[in-house]
Amino acid sequence: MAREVTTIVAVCAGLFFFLAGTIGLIRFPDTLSRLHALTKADNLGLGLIALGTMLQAQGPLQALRLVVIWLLVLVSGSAVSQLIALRVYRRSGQS
Amino acid sequence: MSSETWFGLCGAVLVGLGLFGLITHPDALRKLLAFNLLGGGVFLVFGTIARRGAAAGFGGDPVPQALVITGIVVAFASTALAVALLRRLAEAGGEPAAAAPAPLAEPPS
Amino acid sequence: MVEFLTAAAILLMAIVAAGLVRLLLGPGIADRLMAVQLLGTGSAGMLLLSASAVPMAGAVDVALVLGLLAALVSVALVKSADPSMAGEE
Amino acid sequence: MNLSPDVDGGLAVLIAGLALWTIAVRDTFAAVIGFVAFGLVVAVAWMRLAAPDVALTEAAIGSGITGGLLITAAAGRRRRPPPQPDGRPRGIVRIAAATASVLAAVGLGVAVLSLPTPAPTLAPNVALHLGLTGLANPVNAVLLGFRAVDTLLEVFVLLLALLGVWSLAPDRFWGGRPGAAQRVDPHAMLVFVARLLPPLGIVVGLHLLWVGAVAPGGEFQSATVLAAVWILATTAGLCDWPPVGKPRLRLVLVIGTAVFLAIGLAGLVIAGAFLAYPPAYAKLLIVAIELPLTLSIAAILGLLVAGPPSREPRR
Repeated sequence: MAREVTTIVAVCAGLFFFLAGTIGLIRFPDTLSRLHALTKADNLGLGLIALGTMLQAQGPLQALRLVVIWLLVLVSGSAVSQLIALRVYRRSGQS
Repeated sequence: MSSETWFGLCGAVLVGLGLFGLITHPDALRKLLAFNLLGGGVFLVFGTIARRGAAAGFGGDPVPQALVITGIVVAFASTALAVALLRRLAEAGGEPAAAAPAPLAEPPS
Repeated sequence: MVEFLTAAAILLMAIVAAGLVRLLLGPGIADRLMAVQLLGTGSAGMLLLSASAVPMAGAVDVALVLGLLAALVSVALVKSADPSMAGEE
Repeated sequence: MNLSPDVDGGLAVLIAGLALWTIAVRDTFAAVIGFVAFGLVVAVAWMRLAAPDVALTEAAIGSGITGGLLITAAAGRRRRPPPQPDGRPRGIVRIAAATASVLAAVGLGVAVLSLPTPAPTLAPNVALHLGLTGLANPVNAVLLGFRAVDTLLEVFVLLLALLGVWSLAPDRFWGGRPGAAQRVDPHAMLVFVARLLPPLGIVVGLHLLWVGAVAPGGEFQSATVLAAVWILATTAGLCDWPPVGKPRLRLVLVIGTAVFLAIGLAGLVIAGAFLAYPPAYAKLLIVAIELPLTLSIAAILGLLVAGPPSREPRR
């Protein structure tokens, strides 16, 4: 029972971060602020969903794969965000 | 409407869109994109046929699925060859001025 | 639980589909790239949710490959859109 | 409660919308980004169509490295714009093209709606003979067992495409390395990503190959992931593309096909037909084909993205 409740809470929180990130991506006025909104969805949104589904996973191996996916998206997402930010920064410096 | 029918109709729409782009776009790279969309549509129709053939405990008929995998790989190979041809064409041909490129990024305000 | 996870997957799809408005609006490559990044992460999340609602062979591996290849595409995009990082100057 | 038709309808509309945008948008670079997004959603659609093997292939090849290839092509043209042909076709041509396309789409749509019920299927046949291959994944049993000759020809197509790409090189570059020389700051973020992801990618790639016998995965998906991390590492300047004249590279490119062909011909002698496997050794032989084949396909895919040799070989 506790497992189910934790799953529901974690997935709902993950969806909340995705929603917030999307609203930010649509509504924020400039590229860097939108990037800031996006990273929340990427890191926390997927992380919480992975946490929630991990509790429903069959066996530890499946759960481990979910952790790997989250870490992968965490690392690549943050690195790509850095690259985008660097690009926007350099271009604004040029013009 | 069942789910595989949705994707089958979607595949038909993609074939139409891809065909239109292939005929009307003057730019060869855009023709290549359209060609890939057309291929994607054909594959989705195959997927519909595979899903309808679900039997014997499989989620779909594995034979069309294997054909689609082959198709995706061959589509990539032909796209790569076409890209190399386009580059060579650009190197060999004269280069009149093209339309101005769109802005890369909006500067932070 | 199955209903909840399925509903969550649908909701997530609707959310990231809404994020594609940024793909339409642009205005720059960076903004469009962000919409695709969100779509990639959201698709991975959606696969995880629907795979834990109804067990699907391979769904987690597809999510894994999506995450890995989305990173490659983003790197290619950022690098090739910016001549100063393309190592040709 | 059954929500799945709603999900699928939404996905189908999303796919069609992204395709429309890819065709309609003016900027080529934006169109390529639209195509990558299209590939991501199509991969999810394949999962919904109960075809996880195809979903993996689409995610890896259809969206992933095709996207990377087209992005690089579009970026090269941005720096050096290509000759423009004489403008868009006139109104009458566009109307005729639109009519033809709509007719094709409607015809195909009607065909989809009038598919016969019960649907013809080969699934029971595959299930019946699955035991002969020693594999539990039906799609890979078709690819490497029942229709192995298709897969063999497919690898030939890949090799021919690579030969075609290479033959576009000007004479002075023949035997040299493809791509531009990369000079990247060793402390850059890009290099960090390129150091971090390849080990993980290699593990994922080998995992996909290994589980391919019993679960979704297989040599094409595995090879694509391996090729992707190779492309990433060369993009970041951590390693360089090999000179295309190198004998060891040539060996890697053909070893998969050579082993495949050798085992196929051996089947002619031992089991009485080309590519027939003696049942007792079927699984062993399929694994013996898969390993070198993965290596070859990964090398071919990477070099297809790299393009023709573009630097003079060192004498």
